[in-house]
Amino acid sequence: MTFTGEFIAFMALALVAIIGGVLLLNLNKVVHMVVALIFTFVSIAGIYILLSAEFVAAVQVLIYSGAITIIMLFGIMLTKPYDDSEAKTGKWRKILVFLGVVGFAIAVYLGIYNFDIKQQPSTLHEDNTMQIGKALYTQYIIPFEFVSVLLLAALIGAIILAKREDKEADKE
Amino acid sequence: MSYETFSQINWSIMTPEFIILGVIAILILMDLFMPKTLDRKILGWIGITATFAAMVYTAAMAGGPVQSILHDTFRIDSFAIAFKLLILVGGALVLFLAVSYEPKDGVERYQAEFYYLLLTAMLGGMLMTSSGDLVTLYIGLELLSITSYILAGIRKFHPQSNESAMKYVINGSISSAIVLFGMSYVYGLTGTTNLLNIANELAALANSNHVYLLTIAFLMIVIGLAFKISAVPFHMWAPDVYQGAPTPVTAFLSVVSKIAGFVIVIRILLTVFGFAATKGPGSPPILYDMQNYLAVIAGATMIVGNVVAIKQTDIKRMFAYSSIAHAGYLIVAFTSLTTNMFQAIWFYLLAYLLMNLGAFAVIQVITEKAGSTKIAEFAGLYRRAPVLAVSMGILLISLAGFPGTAGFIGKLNIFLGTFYAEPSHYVLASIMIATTVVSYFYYFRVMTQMFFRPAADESKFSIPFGILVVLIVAVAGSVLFGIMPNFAFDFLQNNLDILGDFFK
Amino acid sequence: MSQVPASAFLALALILFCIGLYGALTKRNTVIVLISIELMLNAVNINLVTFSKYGLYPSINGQVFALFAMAVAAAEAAVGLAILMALYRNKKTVHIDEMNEMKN
Amino acid sequence: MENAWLIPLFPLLSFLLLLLIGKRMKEASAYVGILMTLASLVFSILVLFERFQEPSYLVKFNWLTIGDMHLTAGFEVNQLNALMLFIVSLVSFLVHTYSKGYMHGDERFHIFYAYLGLFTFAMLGLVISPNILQTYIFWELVGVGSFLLIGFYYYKEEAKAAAKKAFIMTRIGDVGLLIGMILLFWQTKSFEYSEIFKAVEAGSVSNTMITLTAILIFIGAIGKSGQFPLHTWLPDAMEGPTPVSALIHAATMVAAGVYLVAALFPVFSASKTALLTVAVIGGFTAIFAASIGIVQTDIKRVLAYSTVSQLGYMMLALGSAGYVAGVFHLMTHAFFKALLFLAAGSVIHAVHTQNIEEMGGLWKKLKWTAPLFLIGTLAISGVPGLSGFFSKDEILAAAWEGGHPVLFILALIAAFMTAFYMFRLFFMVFTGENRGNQKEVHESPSVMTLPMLVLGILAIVGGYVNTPWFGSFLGDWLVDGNTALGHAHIEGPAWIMFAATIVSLAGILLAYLIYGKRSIAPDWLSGKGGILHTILYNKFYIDEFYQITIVAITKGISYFLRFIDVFIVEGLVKAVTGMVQGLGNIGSKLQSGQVQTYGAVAFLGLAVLVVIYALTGGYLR
Amino acid sequence: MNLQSILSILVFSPLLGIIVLALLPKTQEKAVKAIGILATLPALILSLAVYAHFLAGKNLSDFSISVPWIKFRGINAQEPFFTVSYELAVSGFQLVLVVLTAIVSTLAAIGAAKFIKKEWKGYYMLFLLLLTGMLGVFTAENLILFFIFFEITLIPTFFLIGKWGYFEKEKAAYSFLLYNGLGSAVLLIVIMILFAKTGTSNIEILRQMMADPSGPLKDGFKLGLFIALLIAFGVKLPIFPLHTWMLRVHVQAPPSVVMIHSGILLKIGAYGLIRFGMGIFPKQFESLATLIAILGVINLLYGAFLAFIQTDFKMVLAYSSISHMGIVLIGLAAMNEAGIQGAIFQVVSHGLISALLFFLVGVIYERTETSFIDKLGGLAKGMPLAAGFLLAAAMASLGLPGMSGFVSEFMAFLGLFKVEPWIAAVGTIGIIMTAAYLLRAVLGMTYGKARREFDGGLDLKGAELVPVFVLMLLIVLIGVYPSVLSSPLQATLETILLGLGG
Repeated sequence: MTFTGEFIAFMALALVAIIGGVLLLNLNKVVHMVVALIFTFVSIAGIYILLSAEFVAAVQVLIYSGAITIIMLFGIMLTKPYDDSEAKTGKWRKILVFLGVVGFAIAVYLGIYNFDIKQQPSTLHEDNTMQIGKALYTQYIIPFEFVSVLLLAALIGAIILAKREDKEADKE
Repeated sequence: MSYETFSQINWSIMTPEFIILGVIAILILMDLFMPKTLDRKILGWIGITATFAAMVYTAAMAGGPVQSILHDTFRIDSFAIAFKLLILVGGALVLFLAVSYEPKDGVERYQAEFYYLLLTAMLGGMLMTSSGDLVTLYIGLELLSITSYILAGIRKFHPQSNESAMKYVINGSISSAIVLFGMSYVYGLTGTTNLLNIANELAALANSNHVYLLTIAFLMIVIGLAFKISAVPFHMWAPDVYQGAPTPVTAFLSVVSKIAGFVIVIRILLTVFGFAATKGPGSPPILYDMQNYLAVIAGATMIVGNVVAIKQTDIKRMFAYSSIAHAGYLIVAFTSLTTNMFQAIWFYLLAYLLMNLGAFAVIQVITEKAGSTKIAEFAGLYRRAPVLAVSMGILLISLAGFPGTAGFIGKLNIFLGTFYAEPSHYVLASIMIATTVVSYFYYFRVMTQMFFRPAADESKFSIPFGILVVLIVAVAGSVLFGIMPNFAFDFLQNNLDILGDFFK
Repeated sequence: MSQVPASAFLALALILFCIGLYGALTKRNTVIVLISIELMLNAVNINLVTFSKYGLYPSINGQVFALFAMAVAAAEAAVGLAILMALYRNKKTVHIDEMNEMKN
Repeated sequence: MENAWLIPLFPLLSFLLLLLIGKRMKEASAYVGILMTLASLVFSILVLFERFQEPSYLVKFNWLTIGDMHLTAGFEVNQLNALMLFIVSLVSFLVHTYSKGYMHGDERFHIFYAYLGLFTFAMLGLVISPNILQTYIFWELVGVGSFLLIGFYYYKEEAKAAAKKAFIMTRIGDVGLLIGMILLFWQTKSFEYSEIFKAVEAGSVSNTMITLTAILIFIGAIGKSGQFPLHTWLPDAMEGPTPVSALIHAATMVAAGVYLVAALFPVFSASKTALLTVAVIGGFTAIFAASIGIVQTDIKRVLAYSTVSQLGYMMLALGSAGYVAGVFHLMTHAFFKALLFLAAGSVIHAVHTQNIEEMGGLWKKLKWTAPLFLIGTLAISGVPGLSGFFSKDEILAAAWEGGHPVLFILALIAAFMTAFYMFRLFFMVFTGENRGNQKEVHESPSVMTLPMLVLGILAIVGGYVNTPWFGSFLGDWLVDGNTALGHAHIEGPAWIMFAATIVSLAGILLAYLIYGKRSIAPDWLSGKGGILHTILYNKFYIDEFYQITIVAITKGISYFLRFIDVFIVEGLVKAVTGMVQGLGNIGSKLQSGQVQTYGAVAFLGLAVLVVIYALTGGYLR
Repeated sequence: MNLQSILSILVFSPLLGIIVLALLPKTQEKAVKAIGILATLPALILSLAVYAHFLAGKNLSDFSISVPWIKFRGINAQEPFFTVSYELAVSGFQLVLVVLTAIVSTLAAIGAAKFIKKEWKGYYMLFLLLLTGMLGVFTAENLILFFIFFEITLIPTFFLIGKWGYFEKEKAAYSFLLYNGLGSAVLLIVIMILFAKTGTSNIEILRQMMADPSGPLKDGFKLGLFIALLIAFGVKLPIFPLHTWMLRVHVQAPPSVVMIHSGILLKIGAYGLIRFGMGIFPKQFESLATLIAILGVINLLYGAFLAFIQTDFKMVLAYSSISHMGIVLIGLAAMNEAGIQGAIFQVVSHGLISALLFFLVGVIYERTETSFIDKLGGLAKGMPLAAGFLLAAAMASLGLPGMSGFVSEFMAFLGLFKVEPWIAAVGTIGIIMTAAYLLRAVLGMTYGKARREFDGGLDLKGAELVPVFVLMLLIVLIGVYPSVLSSPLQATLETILLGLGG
């Protein structure tokens, strides 16, 4: 196996993504976790580029950097900085979940480790955005429209739920 | 897409969805422009009217040919019509409950939102019934789910409501991630999101590695979707969410959302895995191979639902477990994989819809008046409100599956399939019947409270109009379909050739 | 054309999915739980995009699907956070293990 | 004879009539009963006389169809039946009459007569039954009549216990009869006597089967006739009104056992073992009961044990192939024992006690009763010239000829004892000083003494129908050439008659010496409290024995079963429901409210399924 | 009138009463009671009319009706539908049970007017529903229809016990529901397996299908189904060890309900065993005959011994019912005319006798507020009529000739002695024990010293005498002239025996 540039790039990105994920699990401060996660998300965007999905990568960066920023703000806003002592209960749950995750991962990995498909030349990278656009506006127009409904509903929902209002004041 | 191509698309088959969508838009606008002091109930009635219009339109499409637009991302086949009708009926009845719901804990300010979010969730369910594409299915699913999360938490000043929404959202997101993960493998092995194309590709599947991967994907999809139908092992959210959510929303979750869940389960499992060969073309499909796994899930669901329900003291929690149990019965019907499966599931869902919504109507009246959801609040109901008590009695009998009610016919139908299938699922049927007997325990405990116990409080009830409508429909329907099930069967048999349409 | 096999991408997705899952099921801070779920969805997207290029039948559909998934994920996160805020107002906590008012 | 079926119906009519309107009729009820039984008596006499000229008469009709088997009901008149009809209706009529005086003033007077009617109906029905099933039916019905009448004084605990005991103990016997009857049916395919006899004669029934069924049927007779070991109910049955004792527990019902054996005599005689069993049980009972009778102090109990003993005698006769002897003694016994009971009733009526130690010296006060009682006593003791003498002689001859010397000796001893205790009774009641404290003792009204008189006459002359001297008219008629029934008259050695006479006179003499002249102390052999006396007085502790064996075992089984019922059967149920509840508890506990647990359970479910698939069905295979 | 519709009218006539009652205000107590009783009469009259029709020598199949009812989606082109028909018919056996049901129900309705102290309206409505269920059970010609009626009886009974019973009524009601639920669950499985595997649920067709050795089911499988059926009806009958629920019901339920329960509902078990167990699975029944005989003897003795030590008369009667149902099993196990006819006779006879006994217990309880033997005693003084009838009923129960109990007991044993003499011989102990426990209990209550003061007017009076007289009359009638019962049964017996023999 020769070390092509793509391979190195993949290894680097994958490593960053995984390390980010592992840090998410092991860090204690919320801010640190969130920062670690940013690395993960960004490197995932890089992976997308490797997979000739430039548009998706761009969206990834846009959405997640934006979203993560907000989430981070929330996280800091809502929690006391060092108050993340792990609950004493649930130790067994952790162990069980870990075992489950490992078993699951192995079982799935058996299915994918030699998923060796003869790689065909793909044209995805050519006018990637246009291809996506075409697909969206021909085949996927219905789901596309419904996603907008979904986003609208989510927006309204988020607003009514998160809106700060004084219970007493309203009664007057 | 040019205008011509756009206009050539037969958009008329989406009319029911458009009606609902349009009304949602109208409601949003009306809410914005109505003075704050005005009662929003009128919006609810508009929603109900729209639902009925959609229902009529859908019913009118029955008997027609299979029609699909845009690469099957939207299709109208008999399956879609049959289950869309169920969702619409369920949705309409839930709306009746909703307009009779005396808002508290924050809902009072968002009454209009309450109505149109319900309609939106219903819209998601409708979309799911008539999609032949993974993406559409997924979007429909999420449309339903996300609005449901909001609805569960809409009593924003009520800690239990918040908690229930939070639990719902976390579990729901995990489940949808799992489902998507499974779907991604399905996509990977076929390169398309169109269900029928997927089926075609997979019918020739021969590589054992791919079969393995696909089967793993099958399990992920099944478990992920188990969330929607509240089947074991993804059932545990249900009691907490049902308890905390406003009662009409609980009713919605237990009925409409569950119907939609079964729709997606049937759609995906049957088309994708019902054709995916295990050893090359002509070999038995993965679905048959995995029948035992489904059976285990069905058995566990029935046992858990019924057994744990015995311990409940909260009526809504009890009904949550009861709805888990009923999901189990429905999975039994699915597991049998006979040709009468569609009829069995559809009829059982219809029966379940009627009896469960009727029961929730009563629950809503009682719990609102009492301000508590304890079963003990039903004590002496027969004295206080004989109509409510007798109605509830009939509905409980139907839920328990006694003859003379739709619940019984539904169960018969399931048994018929179970025993007809080769090999017959004797164990599964035995579990089903045994747990049914266990269910008598808790259904009749409510009866005991209503009929045998003295009431702590002798005050009478006033029954709101909406509740009355639901009760009449539910009780009359339960009894009618219990005595004359042919009304439903004939409709299905004469107008809707589900089996013939499904794979077209 | 490329030396990086499809299985490597799939494995990465699997690992991230598992990390996300583990986080979602064990972390105590609800915000982190929600983020972990996002991570799971991202893993799914990697899968979709990978199959879009290296699947048995490559097609653009995978990428489109991934975009849909992202949109939905964003909505989900937004709603989740909104609910968390409402909850926080009433209970003054974001610890997931303290949301146990309803049980048994 | 065509109308013989009417005979039982008269008393039935009386029964129904009195049940419905008796309450209003008060003591006029008696007339209904008396009239009806009189009608029966008249018909019976007619039938009896007709029977002298004409052959047997049998009518039957379908009663119950079982598949292709037709069970019939009907009536039959043959020699034995006709004789029994006469005896039963006669005694019944007399008792009906007597009771009018005896029961005078009882508030349930009409009920008494109703019961009497029921009993008489059943007894008459029993004797004209042409098949064993019908016999069984009436057999049970007489039991009920007896039960009701024993328990007539329902408020007395003793009466209640006695009635219950009578019913249950006879039922034990009845079950034997039932089994025997059913077995016989499946062997012969019929319940008809005639069919059964035919089949037995034709040898189509195996010997063992005959023996088995005969013994089973005999168990029925044991129960009804108070033979050992099912005899204990009979003395207790004396709790009933005395006329009842006379009718049921002396003359008719208890003799039904004897009648049954006689009616089925061809079956019994086909099996040596069965006959021997009958003879041994009869002989033993005769002496056994007599020995108890010696020490009893209750006038009715003495008579009761005497009845048991005499019934044993009859069984002994039948068992020794003395068909005629048995039936003959049945008849004479009916007369004199009924007489004795009625007389005893008259005494009790006069002195209001049954304890003979509180009586004495009543000879002068009871001008009619006393001599009649004496006649009865003489007759039962076998004093020559009276009826008992002839029948007893016949039995002794049968026993001797039957080749059972031991049984013959037993019978002789029993005869001695009989004479002794009967005269002990007589002397204690009627002679000597009055030991009681009765102020005024009146003779009974004529409505009571007249029936006694009739019986007294019969007790004297009844024996002359079958004597060694004037010809065995009864025997010839009864047997009528039917070889299955044995000889019409058994010609025993002449010394038997002398021996019998001597034995009975010796008994009387001894009784006179002890109780009449008092020249021998009553406790010369074993005084009160002595071992022998105690054992006899307590009836060999049979009741107590049953109490600690059968009753205790039954109760033990019951309690054991209750233990099973409560702990094992119910316990299993509790275990199952407990398991369901426990599962519910576990499930409910698992529902901890922790949302991550919910997710974890779901995911672990997935993981487990996936891993199972990987390990078994999937890729690794 | 169209003969075919008569059975439907017969079965559903009580529903009319329900409707009328529903419209009647609660406060009209007298009218409620009157209508409750009157509504049972159409069924009684019609059933007697059908009986008269039979006596007139006409064919009972005139009444058969069959209308397609439910069409389940079939499996393939050959069988597009699984049709369940609405099929009612009567054979002689069924007719006898229908008449019995109608009579006992009317009498129980009369009794209820006396024993029930509150909420007559609800009581009678449920009672009439129960009546419809029972009549339906005995006339259904179709397994699924049978099951529907069978389950319909459960719910009203649950309420009747749970609402109008004595102290532990709810527990008893639950016991009843769960045991019977379980029994009917097993039954449902059997029915649905038969239905799914053969495509029909018509009893006649199934009988023919099962008799055909080349039929769709294998022998071993049929045996399994039969055992399941035995369990299902064993709960109802009840067969040891499935009996405990029945004790509670007998003690806790109101007397008028126990009259029905013990008189009719238990008989459904026997009916099912005969009609379906023997009718559809004759070979399987034959292979288990010895086991059934042993079960019968166990039932007989177990019930008898336990009845012997009970202190509550209701418990005595409850165990006595178990014991008497043993005789049904004994008769059936004989597998011959005598046995089966005996079993059927026992079904009818026990129905009448236990109805009478429980009615009397109800009267006594109403007057004295106890049914404990040692708290009563000497009743013959205060209530001679009641005591007399109680004694007579006990005599009938213990198999006194001249009453119905004897005929059935006799035939059952007659039958069994032919095939299993030893088992039968053990069983005869039961006859003695029956006498022992019944006399112990009845004499304990009616004889002896009175334990309490009886004021005047305690005895049976007025309308109370009607049920007592009618029942007693029937008991004696069957006892004296059993052909009245046996002649309608002949055809049924022939069919059953044909199945056993052929």
